[in-house]
Amino acid sequence: MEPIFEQFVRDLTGGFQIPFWAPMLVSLGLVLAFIALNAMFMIWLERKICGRIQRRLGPMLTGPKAWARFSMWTGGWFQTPCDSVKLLLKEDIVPAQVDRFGFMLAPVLIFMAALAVYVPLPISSTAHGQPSPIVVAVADLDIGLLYVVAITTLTILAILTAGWASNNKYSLLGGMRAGVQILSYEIPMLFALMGPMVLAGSLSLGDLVLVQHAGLFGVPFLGWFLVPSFLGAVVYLICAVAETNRPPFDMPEAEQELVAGFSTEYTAMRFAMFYLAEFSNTFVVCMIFTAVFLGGWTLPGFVPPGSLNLGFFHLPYFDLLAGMAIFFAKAYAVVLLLMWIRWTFPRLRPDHLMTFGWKFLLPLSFLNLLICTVLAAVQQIYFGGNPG
Amino acid sequence: MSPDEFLPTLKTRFPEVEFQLDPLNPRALKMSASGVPEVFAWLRDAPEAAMEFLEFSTAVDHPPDRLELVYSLYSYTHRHRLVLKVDLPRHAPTIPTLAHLWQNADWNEREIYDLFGVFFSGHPDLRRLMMPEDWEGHPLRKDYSHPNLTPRPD
Amino acid sequence: MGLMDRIPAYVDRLPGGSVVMAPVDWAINEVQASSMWYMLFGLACCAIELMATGAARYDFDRLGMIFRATPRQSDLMIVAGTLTLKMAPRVKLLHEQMAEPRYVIAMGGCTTYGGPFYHDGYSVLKGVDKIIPVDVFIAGCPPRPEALLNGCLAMQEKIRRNKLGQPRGPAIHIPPTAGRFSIPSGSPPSERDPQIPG
Amino acid sequence: MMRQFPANPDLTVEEFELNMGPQHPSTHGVLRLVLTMDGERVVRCKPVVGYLHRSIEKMAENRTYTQVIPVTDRLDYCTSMTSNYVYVMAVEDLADITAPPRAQYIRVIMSELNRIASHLLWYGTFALEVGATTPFIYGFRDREKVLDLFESTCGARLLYNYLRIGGVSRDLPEDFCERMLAFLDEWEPLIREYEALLDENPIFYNRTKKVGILSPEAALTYGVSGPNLRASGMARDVRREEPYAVYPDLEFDIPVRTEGDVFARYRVRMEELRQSARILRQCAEKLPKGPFLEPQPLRLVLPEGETYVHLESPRGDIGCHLVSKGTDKPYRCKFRTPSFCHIEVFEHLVRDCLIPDIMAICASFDVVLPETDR
Repeated sequence: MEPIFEQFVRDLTGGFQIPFWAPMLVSLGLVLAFIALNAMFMIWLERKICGRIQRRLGPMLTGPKAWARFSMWTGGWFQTPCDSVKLLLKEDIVPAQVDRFGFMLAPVLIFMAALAVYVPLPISSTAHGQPSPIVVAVADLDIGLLYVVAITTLTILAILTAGWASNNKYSLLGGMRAGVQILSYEIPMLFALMGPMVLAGSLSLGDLVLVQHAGLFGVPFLGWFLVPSFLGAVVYLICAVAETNRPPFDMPEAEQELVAGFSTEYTAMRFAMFYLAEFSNTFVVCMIFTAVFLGGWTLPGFVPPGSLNLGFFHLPYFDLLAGMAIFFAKAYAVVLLLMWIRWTFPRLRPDHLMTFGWKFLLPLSFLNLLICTVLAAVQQIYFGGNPG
Repeated sequence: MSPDEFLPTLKTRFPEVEFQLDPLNPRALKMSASGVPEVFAWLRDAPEAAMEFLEFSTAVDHPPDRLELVYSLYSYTHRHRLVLKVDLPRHAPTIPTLAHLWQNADWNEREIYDLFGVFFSGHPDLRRLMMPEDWEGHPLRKDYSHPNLTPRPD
Repeated sequence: MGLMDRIPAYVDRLPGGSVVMAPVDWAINEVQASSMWYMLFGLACCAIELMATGAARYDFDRLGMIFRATPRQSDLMIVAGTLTLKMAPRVKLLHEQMAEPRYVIAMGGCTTYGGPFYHDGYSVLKGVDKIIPVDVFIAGCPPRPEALLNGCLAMQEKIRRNKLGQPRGPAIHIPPTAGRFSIPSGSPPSERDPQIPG
Repeated sequence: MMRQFPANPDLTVEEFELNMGPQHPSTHGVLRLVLTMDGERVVRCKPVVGYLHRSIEKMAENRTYTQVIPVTDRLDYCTSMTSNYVYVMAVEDLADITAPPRAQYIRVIMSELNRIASHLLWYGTFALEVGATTPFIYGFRDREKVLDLFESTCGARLLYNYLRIGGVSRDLPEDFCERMLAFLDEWEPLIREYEALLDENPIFYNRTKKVGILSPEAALTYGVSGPNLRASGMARDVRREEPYAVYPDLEFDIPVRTEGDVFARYRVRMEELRQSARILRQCAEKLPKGPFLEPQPLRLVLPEGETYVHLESPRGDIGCHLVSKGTDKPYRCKFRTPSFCHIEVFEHLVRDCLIPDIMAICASFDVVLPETDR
C-alpha cells in the first residue's frame, strides 16, 4: 500500500511528501468502510439469493419503490442500511447477571479480528510508475498466509468470551461448540493451504498469486492452484464455511437448537458487530480462496496495461482497477457458492462435524499435501525452480 | 370379545370384585374400585384379553355424590375394546394407579387429578398437568367456579 | 430508553430545534418501520397463519421483516394465538426482555379479547393488552395472511407517526373485513376510548 | 450429580438443567422440555405441557351439539376436518343418524386433503428443525394450493367448521373434482422433489438414521398411534382396524417401516402423501350424486347414553368419548388425542441423545400442542 499511496499522492499534488502514518490511517479507513459497505451488500444479496432459492422475493419495499417494479433484483436496496441504523438506535441492554467486562469485550474482540485479517490480503497489482509491479495490499506480509490463519483463530476467543460472559446456558453451549468447531477445523484448513504453499514456495499471498499467473509446468492454464491442489481447495472451502459458522456448520448459533447461540443475550450495536464480523469473515475466506486457489486478480494469459489511453480519456492505474474487478468478481462467485450451499443443506450434528473434520478432511488434506509436494518436485526437477 | 362375554370370565377370576353391564354403553362394564390394579393387569396380560393399548382414561362428574372413572382398553391382537367404569365418592375420590401397567396412564392420571381432583395412590409423580402448579380447584367438575370463568349466556 | 429519549430535550433548547427534529423524526421512524424484526414465537392457530405469511406466497421478507429467535434482537412481537394464564407470565417476561423501541401486534380474536374462549374458558387470558401494551389489534380467527400483512403495514404507519420523546398513539384495530386499514386521526389519544370488541 | 475424573480429582463435571421452551424456536408452539444435561448429552427430560390448555372440554359442556363443532376446529388446527369429523361421528353414533353417501365421500375427500396439508406442514417444520430452511418454504408453497381447495369449499383457510351432524354444511363447488385432480397431477411429481431435498442428502441421512428408535412394545405402552406407530413396524390404522365412512370401498396401502427411527417416521409420512393422493383419485371417480346433508333440528336432543368413536387423523388415533344425559348439550365430551401420548414418549426417547437429536425426534413425532392440552 505504502509505495502506491505515496506515488498516488505525489501524482495528484505534485511532489507532496506524506507523513509516515498517513497510509496506515487511510488504509484503516478504507478497510472499515469496505467492511461496512460490503457486509451490507452481502446481507442484501444473501436475502435476495435466499428468496430466489425459496421462490420468494426478499426485501422489496425498502428504498425507491419504483425500482422494485422493475425486477426482484432492483428492489429493497435500502434494506440493510435501514437494518444497520435501526440496530444502532436500539436500546443497548447489558443484562444484570452477565460478566460486564467480558460481555462488552467480546464484540470488540471479534470486530478487531475481522479488521486485522484484511492486512495481507492482496486485491490487485499495479505497474504504474513503479519499476516492477507492486502488489496492492495493506501490507503484503511475507508470512501473509500464516498471519491470516492465526488472526481468524482469534474469533474463537471472542465467541468463547461472549458465550461465557453472557451467563446464559444457550450462549455457553454455543460458545463451547464454536470453540471446538473452529479448533478442529483449523488443522485441516492449514494443511489444505500447505499444498499451495509448497507449490509456490512462499507464504506471501501476493507471491502466491504471481506464481499462479506464471503457471505450472510452463502451462499458464494449469496455473490456478485449484487444478493441482483441487482436494486442498475443496477441503479449504468446507473448513472455511465451518470457520465462519455459516450453515450447514452453524452449530454455534443454531436457531432451532440454541436459540441464537452465543449472541442470544446481545442487543443492538453489540449484536450488529457480531453480525458484521460474521459477514466480513465470510468475505475474507472467499478472498483467501480467490487469492490462493483462483489466481487472485489475474486471468490466464491476460496482462492489463498500466494505463488506458482512449485518446479523449486517459485512465491511469488501469491495471489496478482491472485487477480489482477481476478479484472481486471471483470472490463474489465464491460467495454465491457459499450462499447456495447455505440455503440447500440441513445442519450437521456436532459429533458428525467432528468425525467429518478429523476422519475425513484431515486425511484428505494430507493427501493433497502429498500430491502437491510431488508436483512441486516435478516442477523443480524438470522445469527448474519454483513455478514462479 | 364383547363385555357380556367378558363378564362371566371376570366374575369367576375375581369373585371379590363386583362387575355389571352398563345400560348406557353397550361396550362398557361397571366395576367396583376394589379390584382396580389386579383386573387391569389381568386384562393386559391374559392371552384371551390382550389389552395392550390403553386408549384413554378420563372421569365424568356426576354431582352431587358420584365421580365416574372411565378406562378404555383396546386390543390390537383381537381387535376388541372394553370400557371399564369405576364409581368413586365425589368428596374424596381415591383409586390405585395404573401407571405401572401402561406408560400413558401416567399422564392420563395426572390430567384427571388436575381437572377432577381424583387422587391416584401409588402414582410416581402426581402433579398438575394442564393448569399452573398453584391453581386452585378442579376445573372440569360441574360446580367449578373461578373469577376468570364467564359462563356462556344461553 | 436512554439517549434516544433525551435527544429532543437537548435539541429543543437550541434555536429552531423543533425544525431540526422533524427530519430526525422522519429518518428514525422510516428506519424503524422498514426493519421490523419479529420474534419467532407462536402460540396457537394464528401461528400457522404467521408461518404461512412468512412462506413463499405472502413473504414477510418483502417488508424487511425477518424473524429472530431471541427477544433481545427483535423489535416486534406478534402474539399469535391463545394466551393462557399459564403462559401469560412468560409472554410478559419476553416483552420485558425486548429492547426499546418495541412493538406488539395482537393477532386474532384470542389475543384481542379471548376470542372463542371468552365464555367458559377458565384458563384463557382475555386480552393480551391486560399484560403488555399493544399497538395493533388484528381481528379474525385466525386472521388471513393478508390481514396480518395489513396489520404490519398499519404498524409501519403507526411507527411513522412517532415523535421522539412523546407517548405513542392509540392502538389500531384492523377490522376483519377486507380493505386497507385506516388510522383514526383527529382527537388526541387520551380522548379516544379503547375499542375492545366482544 | 457430580462426576469426577480419576486422573485429576480436582476436575469435576456437573450436570445442569436446561429449560427449553415454552418459547423456543423449535418446540412447536408452547411445549416445554426441562432437560438435565451433561454437556451436550441429555440425562433426563421432563416434558411440561398445559401452556395451551384452552378448556375445550369445559366449553363443549355448555354448548348445543351443533355449537360444539367450531370448538373442535381449535382442537387440532392443522387438521380441523378430522377433529370436526370425530366429534360429528360421535354425535351421529349416539343419535343414530347416518349421513348420505355423498356426504360420506365429501368427508373422506376433506380428511385426505387435510392429511396432505398437515403432512406438508409437518414436512416443512421437520426440515426446519434439522436445519434446512428451504424445504419449509416448499412444503408451505404446496400446502397453499390445498388450502385454496378448502377455501373454495367452505370459505376458510385453517379452521373450517365444515362438517355438520348428518352431513356437511354445503355442497362441493361444481368444478371441485377437476381442480382437485389438476392439483394432484401437478403435485404428485413434486413429492419426488421433497424427497430429493432431504433423503439424498448424507447430512440428513446421518442425522435421522438410528436416532430416536422407538420399539413397538414401547410404542404400545405409551399409546403411540398413527404414522409413528407404523414407523415402528406395526401396521395399525383405524381406517383398516375399524373402517368408517366409505374407507371399506377404497383401495389404499398402509405404509409401514420397521426401524422405528426418525428416518422411518419421515418415510412413512412421505408414503402416506402418495396414498392420500390415491384415495382422492378414487373418491373423485366414485363421488355419488345426491343430498349432502340430512338436516337436523338446531337444538338436537340426543338420547341418554354414551359412546366412544375414533378415526385416523394425520397425527394418529383421535377419539371422542361423548356422554349424553338426554339434553341438547353434551354432558361430557372427552377427546382422546394422539399428540398427548406422543409427547410423553419424549421422556423415554430423548435420554442419552444430543441437543440436535432432541429437535429431530420431537419434530418427527408431529406433535401439535393444542391437541395435547385441549
